[in-house]
Amino acid sequence: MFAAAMAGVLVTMALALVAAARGPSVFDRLLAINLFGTKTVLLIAVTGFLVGRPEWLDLALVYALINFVAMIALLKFVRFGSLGHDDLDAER
Amino acid sequence: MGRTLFSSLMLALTWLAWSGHFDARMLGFGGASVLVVLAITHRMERLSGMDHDPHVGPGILLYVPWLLWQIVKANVGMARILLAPRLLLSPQLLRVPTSQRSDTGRALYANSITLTPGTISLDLNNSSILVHALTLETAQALQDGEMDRRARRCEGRN
Amino acid sequence: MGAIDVLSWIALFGGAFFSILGAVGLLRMPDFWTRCHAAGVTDTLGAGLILLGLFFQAETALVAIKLAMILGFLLIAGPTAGHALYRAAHAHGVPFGPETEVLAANPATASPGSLEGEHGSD
Amino acid sequence: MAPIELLLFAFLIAVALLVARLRDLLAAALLLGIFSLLCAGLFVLNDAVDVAFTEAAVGAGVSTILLLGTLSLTRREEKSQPTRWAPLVVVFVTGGALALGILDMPAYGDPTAPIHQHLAPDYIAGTAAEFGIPNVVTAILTSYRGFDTLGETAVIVTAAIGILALLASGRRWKGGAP
Repeated sequence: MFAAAMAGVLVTMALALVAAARGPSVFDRLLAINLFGTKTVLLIAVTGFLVGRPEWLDLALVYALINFVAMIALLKFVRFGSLGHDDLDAER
Repeated sequence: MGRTLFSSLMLALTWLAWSGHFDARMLGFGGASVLVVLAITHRMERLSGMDHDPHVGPGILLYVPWLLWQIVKANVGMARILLAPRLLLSPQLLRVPTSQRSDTGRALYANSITLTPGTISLDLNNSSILVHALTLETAQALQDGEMDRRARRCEGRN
Repeated sequence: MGAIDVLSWIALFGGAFFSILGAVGLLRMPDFWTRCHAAGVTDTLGAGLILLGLFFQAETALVAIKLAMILGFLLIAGPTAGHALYRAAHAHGVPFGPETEVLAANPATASPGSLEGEHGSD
Repeated sequence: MAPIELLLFAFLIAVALLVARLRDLLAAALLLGIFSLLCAGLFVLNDAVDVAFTEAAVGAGVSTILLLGTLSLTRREEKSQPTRWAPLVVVFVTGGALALGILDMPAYGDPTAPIHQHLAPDYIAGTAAEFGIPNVVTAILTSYRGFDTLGETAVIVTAAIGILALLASGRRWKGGAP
């Protein structure tokens, strides 16, 4: 049962990889990478249940948090061309 | 004051749920963590001036189940589009008005739009949200404004 | 096999199905903006149903609470990150598909022409 | 367990080849985030949960951001260069030497390996009694090998300060230019 869900997650990851490789724009890749991150969270959670280690859910949550923060940082860079505040203020 | 108490209660409960240890020393670590988070949040609120936003009220308890049902319905619609041998798309770009009074209410509405597949929010200002819809039907469903009304009812009073 | 197990099977299979469906959509859709909708399918019902299936199998209340919190976080952070992405892409002028229609705003509440210049603003 | 690991390794190799082939450096930096997430997943499958934590935070989070910071100082496109074979030979020789070194190590999960005979039982028995902390790895890192960790932390802080100084000075220089 968990193996079926895991297979689904792995197939999704593979397809997301193809989408990330294909692009063509940076935003297409970011979309695929964001999807891949969510799937990693699910993969860890499902694997935890599969091998009888539900404590791994803690890890899954940390991954979700990191994925979110990394995504926002990436977008900030892509949008403003740097991580500094100078450009942000210029935008306003 | 009430909000500080509420946040510390929620933080403590969250900490307990994730730790699962209840001896005195670990509880002490947890209490210290809650205090640190509260201090940081307090400082952030002072810096960003977000302190007086009313956040959400009890109406959210009715809104979430309704939203989850909308998400399921929208997903089934998306499945129908994606499984068809030919993609029948009629992408729409539209601006929907918002009637929420607070930033939190507008964020809730915009997030709900993005959460239901078939519509995504691209940009928002004080009175409207720019939405991209995959088909004409999803765009029209949004223009009915039911989600807007329901999101408005979730806003808390302050 | 109890009723809970059956529910779990249904949820996990449904989750895997919607998850793959969204990824397939990611590859099938013609342009960036339509792909975003496909990604939404994976992030909402795909992730939601898989976590629900695990929820039915949780042996302790603590595990169940953690699963619910992960789902809650994904449902709040997902669209937030998504909106940041769409906003950045829009500001960058990622082109809309050729058949995209600009739907007239609700005439009672919006000023006419408020949608003009949406294409590739900034 | 093995099929999942094999699949993740296959993904890992695919991402690595893709990164090597891409000329768009921004896209390559983004894909390295996926590489880190995959590594972290593999660490989790091998029960190295704490290492996975670090890999996810540092690999997918911090180092991506540092790479982006670096990219903001340079250009987004890699210059195309003629293929050179010497680096490939160096990589293969180094990799071969490392693989030879691994052959000498005890098999993965071998209960008769020295680490499972001497240190590990001691740590496991001592942690709860001596520190009252539920996580054995935490006890090892912060108490049994406390000075080691202190040194590592000093190194990392120094590196972080150095990188931030480099990036910050570059930005000021860029901003000051007309």
